[in-house]
Amino acid sequence: MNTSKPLLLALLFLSCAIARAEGDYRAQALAVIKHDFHDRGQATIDRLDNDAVQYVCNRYSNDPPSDLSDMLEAEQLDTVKFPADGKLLGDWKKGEKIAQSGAGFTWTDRPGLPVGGNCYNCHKISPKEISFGTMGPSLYRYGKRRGTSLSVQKDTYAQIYNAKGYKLCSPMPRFGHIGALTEEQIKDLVGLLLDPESPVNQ
Amino acid sequence: MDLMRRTLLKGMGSTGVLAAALAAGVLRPTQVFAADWNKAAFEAKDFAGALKGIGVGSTAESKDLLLTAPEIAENGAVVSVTVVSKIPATSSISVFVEKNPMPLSAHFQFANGALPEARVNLKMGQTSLVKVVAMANGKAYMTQKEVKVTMGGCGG
Amino acid sequence: MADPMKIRATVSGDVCDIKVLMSHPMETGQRKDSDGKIVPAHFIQTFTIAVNGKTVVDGGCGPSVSRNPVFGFKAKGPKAGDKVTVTWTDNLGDKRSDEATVA
Amino acid sequence: MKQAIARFAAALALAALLPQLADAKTPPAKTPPAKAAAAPEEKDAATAEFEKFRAILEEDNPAELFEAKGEDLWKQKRGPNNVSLERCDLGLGAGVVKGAYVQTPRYFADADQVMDIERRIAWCMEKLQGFKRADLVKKPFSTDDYTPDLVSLVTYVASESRGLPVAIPQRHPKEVAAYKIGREIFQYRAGPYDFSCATCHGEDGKRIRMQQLPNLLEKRDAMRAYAGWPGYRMTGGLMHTLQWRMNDCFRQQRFPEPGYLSDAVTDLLTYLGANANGNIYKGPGIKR
Repeated sequence: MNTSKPLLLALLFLSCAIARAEGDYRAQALAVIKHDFHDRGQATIDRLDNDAVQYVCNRYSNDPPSDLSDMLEAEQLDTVKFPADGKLLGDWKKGEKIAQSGAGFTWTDRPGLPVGGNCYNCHKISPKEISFGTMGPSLYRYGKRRGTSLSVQKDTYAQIYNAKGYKLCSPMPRFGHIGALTEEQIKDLVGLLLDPESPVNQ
Repeated sequence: MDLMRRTLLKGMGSTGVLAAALAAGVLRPTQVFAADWNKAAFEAKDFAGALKGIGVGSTAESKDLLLTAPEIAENGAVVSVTVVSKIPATSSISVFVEKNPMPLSAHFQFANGALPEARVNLKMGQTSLVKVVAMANGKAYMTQKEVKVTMGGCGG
Repeated sequence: MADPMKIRATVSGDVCDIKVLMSHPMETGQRKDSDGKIVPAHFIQTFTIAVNGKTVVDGGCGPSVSRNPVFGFKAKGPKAGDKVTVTWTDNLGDKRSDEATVA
Repeated sequence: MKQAIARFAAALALAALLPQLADAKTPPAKTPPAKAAAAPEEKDAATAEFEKFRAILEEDNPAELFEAKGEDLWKQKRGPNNVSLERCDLGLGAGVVKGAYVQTPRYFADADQVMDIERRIAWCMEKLQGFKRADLVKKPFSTDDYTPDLVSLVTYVASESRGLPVAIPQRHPKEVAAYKIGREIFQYRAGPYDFSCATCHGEDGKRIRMQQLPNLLEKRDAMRAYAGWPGYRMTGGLMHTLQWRMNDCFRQQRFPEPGYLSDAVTDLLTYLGANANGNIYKGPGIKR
């Protein structure tokens, strides 16, 4: 993760201190996890360490105090790197393929392979795909409802890049921030959602 | 009817060999009448070829041939298909998955009191028509149903 | 030697319900393993179901029958105590035969 | 980044002062409205269709083949000590199989540990039959051409609890601790995707693709995790146990791998299992 050593140390110290006061089960759980999990493939044990967002969401059972979440959300939104050329609307056909794929980051995935967006796992998107999840809101007619103005494009891009900038403890991964999806891939997903030609907006 | 008779004839034609095998304990009695595998039909790459393989030229749609299969399969690896023929004197039922690389999945020949019904689980690579053909008095009857095969799980 | 089948034959009224579970990989010969190598075809091609030695169903299978095949049939005539024998043969020449008693 | 750390440290300091920190309970963040109404039409139709055919498939479940194999393995004299498992104590006394599955995980005094059924059977194979633990854990999960003996054994033992109510004990302090630690593990978010078990299994009526997800933070849904395992999985046509289910969930969660038969998995199974207490277990099932 993208957390630095001093921060992790501080977290570890604080998490231990706080958890002891809580009856120890959280600290014990963390100790059990650290003891019982092992590296496999690209899934190494350092993945068990928390960054600031994860720490706070764990700490507050995904409902942190608003001053804390406001501050961290702003920080997360700051991490979004927009494409240098300012073009945000990619190829919806490629976007559909990315949305379909759930590949990437598991211990059975080869590192470095193109990672999928996992989108249909949680969202209804194109009406042609009947196998979609309902964890997240339906994105069908996403563009039709919002239009394709630059601000909508930027907003869409940023939400895919780092959903935690919008809702700190959102279940949605930070696809751009963690380097799962490339700039190109996120553009294509923006295309899938916003392009008037995309089946999403038919 | 045809296939069954052929099987029986073949069985009788080689009675001597079979009797010897039986005596030697190599074969159990029930294996005597085991039909040969219909290679031409099972290895045919399309529905028409598979039909030809089981000796059928044309089929008539029949409402008396009942096919139960899911509209959407939860998993294409196990698609439960049940066929019941109400056509009198039905002697065999064949089950096809039109878009599988080799469409003929299973063929059942009934005798000695067996009712013309069968349940079988099939693999389906993609959304396809499942077709069923029943033979009765030398005529072929057909019914079909589309089964959608979807992606499931996390896919990760 | 393949694992035993599971055969269930039960009479209700004058109809005997026959269910057979077979333990078999039913490899299509088209699937690749994790190393990208084709897994060779290995599937049951024929089977027979006999009641007291008389064949009631003669079956043929392609590789698209699901792994660990399940078959269900019905027959008129069999009575409690009758012997049901199921025998299969696969494309590699393996055979398996199991018996059950009609209940 | 430095700036971020400073701000974060400040936030933590602020947070540390808040009174709710001392609260030992970890309630689910926001209780969703009674019944999630977000269910689109397609879901109902598809789910009804799945359930109808699931019932047909369950009637003749290939899991029975593994029950039979497991029963053989249980009764055979095996291992370096050439004894059967018929003296193995699954918690209800040596050799008692009936009802054992629905009463594990539980505390075993001889091992001074809470053990789930798979861990306990492995323990018996080691202590009674003389198998080496390293051999038992080497290839723990079913593959195309291999079903571990433990999987068949668990399937057999589970089949002997068919029709009985789940009654996972919460008496011994270690059983209570296992439950509470399991609940924490269930909710621990980490990894590149920020997932915890609860990310997907903490809300009502949601699904991944077409797959209905039980809300395992709620007792009324808990049986959906426990029911049907060990399960014959249509994908691959393989028999799998709850040890496998936990392992593969963590894989999808993008976590590192949990140790087979480890405390972490037993704790999770204690949490999930005890939540299902009182429900009738229908035996090994069939899974997507």
